[in-house]
Amino acid sequence: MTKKKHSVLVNGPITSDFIGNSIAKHSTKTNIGAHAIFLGQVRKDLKENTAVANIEYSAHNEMAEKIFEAIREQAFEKFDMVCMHIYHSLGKVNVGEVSLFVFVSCKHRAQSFEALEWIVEEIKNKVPIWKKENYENGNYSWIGVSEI
Amino acid sequence: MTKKKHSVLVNGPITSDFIGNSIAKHSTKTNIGAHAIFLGQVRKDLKENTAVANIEYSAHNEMAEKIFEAIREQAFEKFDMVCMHIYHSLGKVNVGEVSLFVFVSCKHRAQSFEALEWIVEEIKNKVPIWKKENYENGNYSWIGVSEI
Amino acid sequence: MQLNLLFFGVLTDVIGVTNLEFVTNTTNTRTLNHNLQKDFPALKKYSYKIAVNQEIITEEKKLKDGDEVAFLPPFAGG
Amino acid sequence: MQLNLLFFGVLTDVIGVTNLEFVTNTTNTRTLNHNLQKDFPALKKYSYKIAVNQEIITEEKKLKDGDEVAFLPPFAGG
Repeated sequence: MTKKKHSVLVNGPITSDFIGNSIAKHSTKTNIGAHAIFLGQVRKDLKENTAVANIEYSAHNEMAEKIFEAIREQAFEKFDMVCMHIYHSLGKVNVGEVSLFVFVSCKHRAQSFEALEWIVEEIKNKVPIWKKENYENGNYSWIGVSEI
Repeated sequence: MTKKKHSVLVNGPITSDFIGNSIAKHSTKTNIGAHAIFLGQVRKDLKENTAVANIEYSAHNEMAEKIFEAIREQAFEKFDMVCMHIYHSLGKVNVGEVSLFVFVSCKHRAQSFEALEWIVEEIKNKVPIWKKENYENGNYSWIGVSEI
Repeated sequence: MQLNLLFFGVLTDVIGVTNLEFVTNTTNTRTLNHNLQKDFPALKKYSYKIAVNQEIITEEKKLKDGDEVAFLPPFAGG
Repeated sequence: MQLNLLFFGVLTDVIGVTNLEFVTNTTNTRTLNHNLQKDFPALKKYSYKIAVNQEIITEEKKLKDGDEVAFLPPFAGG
Protein backbone atom coordinates (compact mmCIF):
# COMPACT_ATOMS: atom_id res chain seq x y z
CA MET A 1 0.00 0.00 0.00
CA THR A 2 1.53 3.25 -1.15
CA LYS A 3 0.32 6.52 0.28
CA LYS A 4 2.78 9.00 -1.20
CA LYS A 5 1.48 12.53 -0.93
CA HIS A 6 1.57 15.03 -3.75
CA SER A 7 -0.24 18.25 -4.46
CA VAL A 8 -3.60 17.47 -6.03
CA LEU A 9 -4.16 20.93 -7.49
CA VAL A 10 -2.25 21.60 -10.69
CA ASN A 11 -2.20 24.67 -12.92
CA GLY A 12 -4.06 24.36 -16.20
CA PRO A 13 -5.35 21.26 -17.98
CA ILE A 14 -4.21 17.71 -17.27
CA THR A 15 -2.64 16.46 -20.49
CA SER A 16 -3.01 13.02 -22.06
CA ASP A 17 0.79 12.71 -21.89
CA PHE A 18 0.66 13.21 -18.16
CA ILE A 19 -2.07 10.57 -17.87
CA GLY A 20 -0.15 8.14 -20.10
CA ASN A 21 3.00 8.64 -18.01
CA SER A 22 1.07 8.05 -14.78
CA ILE A 23 -0.20 4.77 -16.18
CA ALA A 24 3.30 3.78 -17.34
CA LYS A 25 4.73 4.31 -13.85
CA HIS A 26 2.44 1.63 -12.47
CA SER A 27 3.98 -1.18 -14.53
CA THR A 28 6.50 -1.75 -11.74
CA LYS A 29 3.73 -2.31 -9.20
CA THR A 30 3.16 -5.92 -10.09
CA ASN A 31 0.59 -6.54 -7.34
CA ILE A 32 -1.91 -4.39 -9.30
CA GLY A 33 -4.48 -6.25 -11.39
CA ALA A 34 -7.00 -3.50 -12.08
CA HIS A 35 -6.83 0.23 -12.71
CA ALA A 36 -9.98 2.35 -12.77
CA ILE A 37 -9.63 5.91 -14.04
CA PHE A 38 -12.01 8.85 -14.16
CA LEU A 39 -11.37 11.90 -16.32
CA GLY A 40 -13.52 15.00 -16.18
CA GLN A 41 -13.44 16.80 -19.54
CA VAL A 42 -14.74 20.33 -20.14
CA ARG A 43 -17.92 20.20 -22.24
CA LYS A 44 -18.79 22.79 -24.86
CA ASP A 45 -22.29 23.34 -23.48
CA LEU A 46 -24.43 25.67 -25.55
CA LYS A 47 -26.04 28.76 -24.01
CA GLU A 48 -28.33 31.33 -25.57
CA ASN A 49 -26.40 32.59 -28.62
CA THR A 50 -23.07 31.36 -27.31
CA ALA A 51 -21.13 28.34 -26.00
CA VAL A 52 -18.64 27.51 -23.29
CA ALA A 53 -15.09 28.49 -24.26
CA ASN A 54 -13.33 27.40 -21.08
CA ILE A 55 -13.87 26.78 -17.40
CA GLU A 56 -11.81 28.70 -14.89
CA TYR A 57 -11.27 26.78 -11.67
CA SER A 58 -10.47 28.40 -8.34
CA ALA A 59 -10.16 26.89 -4.90
CA HIS A 60 -9.44 27.54 -1.28
CA ASN A 61 -6.15 25.82 -2.04
CA GLU A 62 -4.95 24.98 1.43
CA MET A 63 -8.36 23.80 2.59
CA ALA A 64 -8.87 21.84 -0.65
CA GLU A 65 -5.56 20.00 -0.27
CA LYS A 66 -6.48 19.05 3.31
CA ILE A 67 -9.83 17.69 2.19
CA PHE A 68 -8.28 15.80 -0.73
CA GLU A 69 -5.93 14.24 1.83
CA ALA A 70 -8.86 13.31 4.08
CA ILE A 71 -10.67 11.70 1.12
CA ARG A 72 -7.49 9.79 0.36
CA GLU A 73 -7.16 8.51 3.93
CA GLN A 74 -10.80 7.45 4.05
CA ALA A 75 -10.56 5.75 0.67
CA PHE A 76 -7.65 3.62 1.90
CA GLU A 77 -9.69 2.69 4.98
CA LYS A 78 -12.79 1.79 2.99
CA PHE A 79 -11.30 0.04 -0.04
CA ASP A 80 -8.57 -2.48 -0.69
CA MET A 81 -6.41 -0.30 -2.94
CA VAL A 82 -2.76 -0.63 -3.89
CA CYS A 83 -2.48 3.06 -4.69
CA MET A 84 -4.50 6.06 -5.80
CA HIS A 85 -3.86 9.48 -7.24
CA ILE A 86 -5.98 12.57 -7.74
CA TYR A 87 -5.19 15.61 -9.87
CA HIS A 88 -7.49 18.61 -10.24
CA SER A 89 -6.93 21.68 -12.40
CA LEU A 90 -6.81 25.29 -11.29
CA GLY A 91 -7.14 28.19 -13.72
CA LYS A 92 -8.40 27.99 -17.27
CA VAL A 93 -9.19 24.66 -18.91
CA ASN A 94 -10.50 24.83 -22.49
CA VAL A 95 -13.35 22.75 -23.87
CA GLY A 96 -12.12 19.26 -24.69
CA GLU A 97 -9.38 19.40 -22.07
CA VAL A 98 -9.25 17.38 -18.86
CA SER A 99 -9.65 19.05 -15.45
CA LEU A 100 -9.97 16.05 -13.11
CA PHE A 101 -7.96 12.82 -13.10
CA VAL A 102 -8.73 10.15 -10.51
CA PHE A 103 -6.61 7.01 -10.73
CA VAL A 104 -7.38 4.00 -8.53
CA SER A 105 -5.30 0.81 -8.61
CA CYS A 106 -6.31 -2.41 -6.87
CA LYS A 107 -5.47 -6.07 -6.83
CA HIS A 108 -8.96 -6.95 -8.13
CA ARG A 109 -11.45 -5.07 -10.27
CA ALA A 110 -14.51 -4.98 -7.98
CA GLN A 111 -12.83 -2.71 -5.45
CA SER A 112 -11.47 -0.44 -8.17
CA PHE A 113 -14.96 0.38 -9.51
CA GLU A 114 -16.39 1.02 -6.05
CA ALA A 115 -13.47 3.15 -4.92
CA LEU A 116 -13.40 5.22 -8.12
CA GLU A 117 -17.04 6.22 -7.93
CA TRP A 118 -16.88 6.94 -4.20
CA ILE A 119 -13.81 9.15 -4.58
CA VAL A 120 -15.26 11.15 -7.50
CA GLU A 121 -18.50 11.79 -5.58
CA GLU A 122 -16.56 12.86 -2.49
CA ILE A 123 -14.53 15.31 -4.58
CA LYS A 124 -17.67 16.79 -6.12
CA ASN A 125 -19.38 17.18 -2.73
CA LYS A 126 -16.65 18.11 -0.30
CA VAL A 127 -13.80 19.99 -1.90
CA PRO A 128 -13.92 23.82 -1.94
CA ILE A 129 -13.44 24.33 -5.67
CA TRP A 130 -15.46 26.67 -7.86
CA LYS A 131 -15.90 26.96 -11.56
CA LYS A 132 -16.60 29.93 -13.73
CA GLU A 133 -17.81 29.13 -17.22
CA ASN A 134 -16.39 31.61 -19.70
CA TYR A 135 -18.42 31.87 -22.90
CA GLU A 136 -17.31 32.58 -26.44
CA ASN A 137 -19.16 35.92 -26.41
CA GLY A 138 -17.15 37.16 -23.41
CA ASN A 139 -19.83 36.58 -20.77
CA TYR A 140 -19.35 34.20 -17.88
CA SER A 141 -21.30 32.51 -15.12
CA TRP A 142 -20.48 30.79 -11.84
CA ILE A 143 -21.57 27.15 -11.79
CA GLY A 144 -23.72 25.75 -9.00
CA VAL A 145 -24.89 29.16 -7.87
CA SER A 146 -28.58 29.85 -7.57
CA GLU A 147 -29.73 33.19 -6.28
CA ILE A 148 -31.90 32.90 -3.18
CA MET B 1 -23.16 8.93 -30.74
CA THR B 2 -20.21 7.37 -32.50
CA LYS B 3 -20.17 3.67 -33.20
CA LYS B 4 -17.04 3.27 -35.28
CA LYS B 5 -15.96 -0.35 -35.42
CA HIS B 6 -12.42 -1.51 -34.96
CA SER B 7 -10.83 -4.83 -34.11
CA VAL B 8 -10.89 -5.30 -30.35
CA LEU B 9 -8.19 -7.97 -30.28
CA VAL B 10 -4.65 -6.65 -30.57
CA ASN B 11 -1.34 -8.48 -30.51
CA GLY B 12 0.71 -8.12 -27.34
CA PRO B 13 0.34 -5.62 -24.50
CA ILE B 14 -1.59 -2.37 -24.69
CA THR B 15 0.95 0.38 -24.10
CA SER B 16 0.51 3.53 -22.01
CA ASP B 17 1.34 5.54 -25.15
CA PHE B 18 -1.57 3.93 -26.94
CA ILE B 19 -3.87 4.73 -24.01
CA GLY B 20 -2.60 8.32 -23.81
CA ASN B 21 -3.19 8.76 -27.55
CA SER B 22 -6.71 7.35 -27.27
CA ILE B 23 -7.47 9.89 -24.57
CA ALA B 24 -5.97 12.72 -26.63
CA LYS B 25 -8.19 11.88 -29.60
CA HIS B 26 -11.28 12.59 -27.52
CA SER B 27 -10.45 16.26 -26.99
CA THR B 28 -12.30 17.09 -30.21
CA LYS B 29 -15.49 15.47 -28.91
CA THR B 30 -16.65 18.43 -26.92
CA ASN B 31 -19.95 16.90 -25.88
CA ILE B 32 -18.05 14.54 -23.55
CA GLY B 33 -17.93 15.50 -19.87
CA ALA B 34 -16.80 12.24 -18.30
CA HIS B 35 -14.46 9.42 -19.29
CA ALA B 36 -14.29 6.19 -17.29
CA ILE B 37 -11.46 3.83 -18.08
CA PHE B 38 -10.65 0.31 -16.93
CA LEU B 39 -7.23 -1.25 -17.39
CA GLY B 40 -6.50 -4.88 -16.62
CA GLN B 41 -2.84 -5.31 -15.68
CA VAL B 42 -1.04 -8.66 -15.39
CA ARG B 43 -0.28 -9.40 -11.74
CA LYS B 44 2.87 -11.16 -10.59
CA ASP B 45 0.98 -13.69 -8.48
CA LEU B 46 3.18 -15.99 -6.45
CA LYS B 47 2.87 -19.77 -6.78
CA GLU B 48 4.74 -22.52 -4.94
CA ASN B 49 8.42 -21.70 -5.52
CA THR B 50 7.71 -19.50 -8.52
CA ALA B 51 5.78 -16.50 -9.81
CA VAL B 52 3.85 -15.45 -12.89
CA ALA B 53 6.16 -14.28 -15.69
CA ASN B 54 3.50 -13.53 -18.30
CA ILE B 55 0.00 -14.39 -19.38
CA GLU B 56 -0.57 -15.77 -22.84
CA TYR B 57 -4.01 -14.91 -24.21
CA SER B 58 -5.77 -16.89 -26.92
CA ALA B 59 -9.27 -16.53 -28.32
CA HIS B 60 -11.76 -17.82 -30.79
CA ASN B 61 -10.97 -14.61 -32.65
CA GLU B 62 -13.91 -14.40 -35.00
CA MET B 63 -16.44 -15.39 -32.34
CA ALA B 64 -14.81 -13.05 -29.81
CA GLU B 65 -15.04 -10.08 -32.20
CA LYS B 66 -18.73 -10.82 -32.79
CA ILE B 67 -19.41 -10.94 -29.06
CA PHE B 68 -17.44 -7.75 -28.43
CA GLU B 69 -19.61 -6.13 -31.10
CA ALA B 70 -22.78 -7.43 -29.41
CA ILE B 71 -21.60 -6.07 -26.05
CA ARG B 72 -20.94 -2.75 -27.76
CA GLU B 73 -24.42 -2.62 -29.29
CA GLN B 74 -26.09 -3.52 -26.01
CA ALA B 75 -24.03 -0.98 -24.11
CA PHE B 76 -25.20 1.79 -26.46
CA GLU B 77 -28.79 0.67 -25.90
CA LYS B 78 -28.48 0.53 -22.11
CA PHE B 79 -26.35 3.61 -21.42
CA ASP B 80 -26.22 7.19 -22.62
CA MET B 81 -22.69 7.09 -24.02
CA VAL B 82 -20.99 9.38 -26.51
CA CYS B 83 -18.49 6.71 -27.49
CA MET B 84 -16.74 3.63 -26.23
CA HIS B 85 -13.73 1.54 -27.13
CA ILE B 86 -12.47 -1.87 -26.08
CA TYR B 87 -9.02 -3.35 -26.69
CA HIS B 88 -7.97 -6.81 -25.52
CA SER B 89 -4.56 -8.42 -25.91
CA LEU B 90 -3.74 -11.67 -27.63
CA GLY B 91 -0.44 -13.50 -27.11
CA LYS B 92 2.06 -12.84 -24.34
CA VAL B 93 1.62 -9.97 -21.91
CA ASN B 94 4.27 -9.65 -19.20
CA VAL B 95 3.60 -8.85 -15.55
CA GLY B 96 2.99 -5.13 -15.11
CA GLU B 97 1.69 -4.75 -18.68
CA VAL B 98 -1.91 -4.00 -19.65
CA SER B 99 -4.05 -6.61 -21.43
CA LEU B 100 -7.51 -5.00 -21.32
CA PHE B 101 -8.46 -1.38 -22.02
CA VAL B 102 -12.11 -0.33 -21.77
CA PHE B 103 -12.80 3.34 -22.46
CA VAL B 104 -16.28 4.79 -21.93
CA SER B 105 -17.14 8.44 -22.65
CA CYS B 106 -20.40 10.08 -21.63
CA LYS B 107 -21.91 13.49 -21.21
CA HIS B 108 -22.29 12.95 -17.46
CA ARG B 109 -20.35 10.88 -14.98
CA ALA B 110 -23.08 8.64 -13.51
CA GLN B 111 -23.61 6.79 -16.78
CA SER B 112 -19.88 6.40 -17.35
CA PHE B 113 -19.40 4.48 -14.07
CA GLU B 114 -22.37 2.22 -14.69
CA ALA B 115 -21.45 1.50 -18.30
CA LEU B 116 -17.80 0.81 -17.50
CA GLU B 117 -18.55 -1.80 -14.86
CA TRP B 118 -21.25 -3.46 -16.96
CA ILE B 119 -18.98 -3.72 -20.00
CA VAL B 120 -16.05 -5.16 -18.05
CA GLU B 121 -18.28 -7.81 -16.43
CA GLU B 122 -19.76 -8.72 -19.82
CA ILE B 123 -16.28 -9.14 -21.28
CA LYS B 124 -15.21 -11.38 -18.40
CA ASN B 125 -18.34 -13.55 -18.68
CA LYS B 126 -19.13 -13.77 -22.37
CA VAL B 127 -16.07 -13.47 -24.57
CA PRO B 128 -14.27 -16.68 -25.62
CA ILE B 129 -10.79 -15.75 -24.46
CA TRP B 130 -8.46 -17.96 -22.46
CA LYS B 131 -5.37 -17.29 -20.47
CA LYS B 132 -2.37 -19.41 -19.76
CA GLU B 133 -0.19 -18.27 -16.90
CA ASN B 134 3.47 -18.89 -17.68
CA TYR B 135 5.66 -19.07 -14.59
CA GLU B 136 9.24 -18.05 -14.08
CA ASN B 137 10.29 -21.69 -13.60
CA GLY B 138 8.96 -22.68 -17.04
CA ASN B 139 5.71 -24.29 -15.86
CA TYR B 140 2.31 -22.99 -16.88
CA SER B 141 -1.36 -23.34 -16.03
CA TRP B 142 -4.66 -22.53 -17.70
CA ILE B 143 -6.74 -20.05 -15.70
CA GLY B 144 -10.34 -20.76 -14.77
CA VAL B 145 -10.01 -24.49 -15.39
CA SER B 146 -10.98 -26.90 -12.67
CA GLU B 147 -10.84 -30.61 -13.34
CA ILE B 148 -14.18 -32.33 -12.86
CA MET C 1 -9.06 42.68 16.48
CA GLN C 2 -8.27 41.76 12.89
CA LEU C 3 -9.81 38.96 10.83
CA ASN C 4 -8.66 37.60 7.50
CA LEU C 5 -11.81 37.32 5.36
CA LEU C 6 -11.67 35.19 2.21
CA PHE C 7 -14.32 35.19 -0.53
CA PHE C 8 -14.67 32.57 -3.25
CA GLY C 9 -16.60 31.90 -6.42
CA VAL C 10 -19.49 34.23 -7.07
CA LEU C 11 -18.84 36.01 -3.77
CA THR C 12 -15.64 37.52 -5.14
CA ASP C 13 -17.89 39.36 -7.62
CA VAL C 14 -20.23 40.48 -4.83
CA ILE C 15 -17.50 41.78 -2.50
CA GLY C 16 -15.13 42.83 -5.28
CA VAL C 17 -12.09 41.26 -3.66
CA THR C 18 -10.94 37.76 -2.68
CA ASN C 19 -9.21 38.81 0.50
CA LEU C 20 -10.08 41.38 3.15
CA GLU C 21 -8.00 42.27 6.22
CA PHE C 22 -10.94 43.23 8.39
CA VAL C 23 -10.58 45.22 11.64
CA THR C 24 -13.64 44.76 13.80
CA ASN C 25 -15.08 44.48 17.29
CA THR C 26 -17.31 41.61 16.22
CA THR C 27 -16.55 38.47 18.19
CA ASN C 28 -18.75 35.84 16.57
CA THR C 29 -19.58 34.60 13.09
CA ARG C 30 -23.28 35.43 13.26
CA THR C 31 -22.69 39.10 13.89
CA LEU C 32 -19.83 39.21 11.39
CA ASN C 33 -22.07 37.73 8.71
CA HIS C 34 -24.89 40.09 9.63
CA ASN C 35 -22.62 43.16 9.40
CA LEU C 36 -21.19 42.05 6.08
CA GLN C 37 -24.70 41.60 4.69
CA LYS C 38 -25.44 45.17 5.74
CA ASP C 39 -22.34 46.49 3.97
CA PHE C 40 -22.88 44.23 0.94
CA PRO C 41 -26.63 43.63 0.61
CA ALA C 42 -26.11 41.49 -2.51
CA LEU C 43 -24.57 38.84 -0.23
CA LYS C 44 -28.09 37.94 0.93
CA LYS C 45 -28.93 36.70 -2.55
CA TYR C 46 -26.48 33.81 -2.32
CA SER C 47 -26.19 30.70 -0.22
CA TYR C 48 -22.78 30.02 1.27
CA LYS C 49 -21.06 28.27 4.14
CA ILE C 50 -18.57 29.80 6.49
CA ALA C 51 -15.27 28.17 7.45
CA VAL C 52 -13.23 29.44 10.39
CA ASN C 53 -9.57 28.51 10.11
CA GLN C 54 -10.51 26.06 7.34
CA GLU C 55 -13.13 24.19 9.33
CA ILE C 56 -16.68 24.60 8.06
CA ILE C 57 -18.93 25.70 10.92
CA THR C 58 -22.54 24.61 11.29
CA GLU C 59 -23.36 26.81 14.28
CA GLU C 60 -22.33 30.26 15.41
CA LYS C 61 -18.69 30.36 16.44
CA LYS C 62 -16.63 32.79 18.54
CA LEU C 63 -13.85 34.60 16.72
CA LYS C 64 -10.43 35.62 17.94
CA ASP C 65 -7.76 37.93 16.59
CA GLY C 66 -6.08 36.58 13.46
CA ASP C 67 -8.81 34.08 12.55
CA GLU C 68 -9.33 33.24 8.90
CA VAL C 69 -13.00 33.39 7.96
CA ALA C 70 -13.81 31.98 4.52
CA PHE C 71 -17.13 32.45 2.69
CA LEU C 72 -17.79 29.40 0.52
CA PRO C 73 -20.55 29.21 -2.09
CA PRO C 74 -21.70 25.71 -3.18
CA PHE C 75 -18.73 23.65 -4.36
CA ALA C 76 -18.42 22.87 -8.05
CA GLY C 77 -15.22 20.88 -8.50
CA GLY C 78 -14.56 18.27 -11.15
CA MET D 1 -19.27 -35.49 -44.04
CA GLN D 2 -16.48 -33.28 -42.74
CA LEU D 3 -16.54 -31.08 -39.62
CA ASN D 4 -14.07 -28.42 -38.60
CA LEU D 5 -13.34 -29.02 -34.92
CA LEU D 6 -11.68 -26.25 -32.91
CA PHE D 7 -10.18 -26.68 -29.44
CA PHE D 8 -9.27 -23.87 -27.09
CA GLY D 9 -7.51 -23.27 -23.79
CA VAL D 10 -6.70 -26.37 -21.79
CA LEU D 11 -8.42 -28.54 -24.43
CA THR D 12 -5.63 -27.84 -26.92
CA ASP D 13 -3.36 -29.67 -24.46
CA VAL D 14 -5.83 -32.55 -24.16
CA ILE D 15 -6.35 -33.02 -27.89
CA GLY D 16 -2.85 -31.95 -28.89
CA VAL D 17 -4.05 -29.69 -31.69
CA THR D 18 -6.19 -26.55 -32.03
CA ASN D 19 -7.83 -27.55 -35.26
CA LEU D 20 -9.07 -30.88 -36.57
CA GLU D 21 -10.60 -31.56 -40.01
CA PHE D 22 -12.82 -34.41 -38.88
CA VAL D 23 -14.45 -36.87 -41.30
CA THR D 24 -17.38 -38.59 -39.61
CA ASN D 25 -20.84 -40.10 -39.96
CA THR D 26 -21.92 -38.46 -36.72
CA THR D 27 -24.84 -36.10 -37.30
CA ASN D 28 -25.39 -34.48 -33.93
CA THR D 29 -23.31 -32.81 -31.23
CA ARG D 30 -24.16 -35.31 -28.49
CA THR D 31 -22.77 -38.26 -30.41
CA LEU D 32 -19.79 -36.22 -31.63
CA ASN D 33 -18.92 -35.26 -28.07
CA HIS D 34 -19.40 -38.83 -26.89
CA ASN D 35 -17.11 -40.21 -29.62
CA LEU D 36 -14.44 -37.61 -28.91
CA GLN D 37 -14.51 -38.49 -25.21
CA LYS D 38 -13.93 -42.12 -26.18
CA ASP D 39 -10.93 -41.18 -28.34
CA PHE D 40 -9.62 -38.65 -25.80
CA PRO D 41 -10.72 -39.85 -22.33
CA ALA D 42 -8.99 -36.88 -20.66
CA LEU D 43 -11.69 -34.64 -22.19
CA LYS D 44 -14.08 -35.93 -19.52
CA LYS D 45 -12.02 -34.26 -16.82
CA TYR D 46 -12.87 -30.77 -18.06
CA SER D 47 -16.00 -28.70 -18.34
CA TYR D 48 -16.57 -26.97 -21.65
CA LYS D 49 -19.28 -25.59 -23.87
CA ILE D 50 -19.80 -26.37 -27.52
CA ALA D 51 -20.39 -23.75 -30.20
CA VAL D 52 -21.67 -24.72 -33.65
CA ASN D 53 -20.80 -22.13 -36.27
CA GLN D 54 -19.92 -19.71 -33.47
CA GLU D 55 -23.23 -20.02 -31.62
CA ILE D 56 -23.01 -21.65 -28.20
CA ILE D 57 -25.53 -24.49 -28.01
CA THR D 58 -27.40 -25.44 -24.86
CA GLU D 59 -29.09 -28.54 -26.26
CA GLU D 60 -28.10 -31.26 -28.68
CA LYS D 61 -27.86 -29.92 -32.23
CA LYS D 62 -27.87 -31.56 -35.67
CA LEU D 63 -24.69 -31.20 -37.67
CA LYS D 64 -24.21 -30.79 -41.39
CA ASP D 65 -21.21 -31.02 -43.67
CA GLY D 66 -18.76 -28.14 -43.19
CA ASP D 67 -19.98 -27.10 -39.76
CA GLU D 68 -17.50 -25.55 -37.37
CA VAL D 69 -17.71 -27.14 -33.92
CA ALA D 70 -15.75 -25.31 -31.22
CA PHE D 71 -14.97 -26.72 -27.76
CA LEU D 72 -14.80 -23.87 -25.27
CA PRO D 73 -13.51 -24.23 -21.69
CA PRO D 74 -14.61 -21.55 -19.17
CA PHE D 75 -13.74 -18.09 -20.46
CA ALA D 76 -10.95 -16.17 -18.77
CA GLY D 77 -10.58 -12.87 -20.58
CA GLY D 78 -9.41 -9.57 -19.12
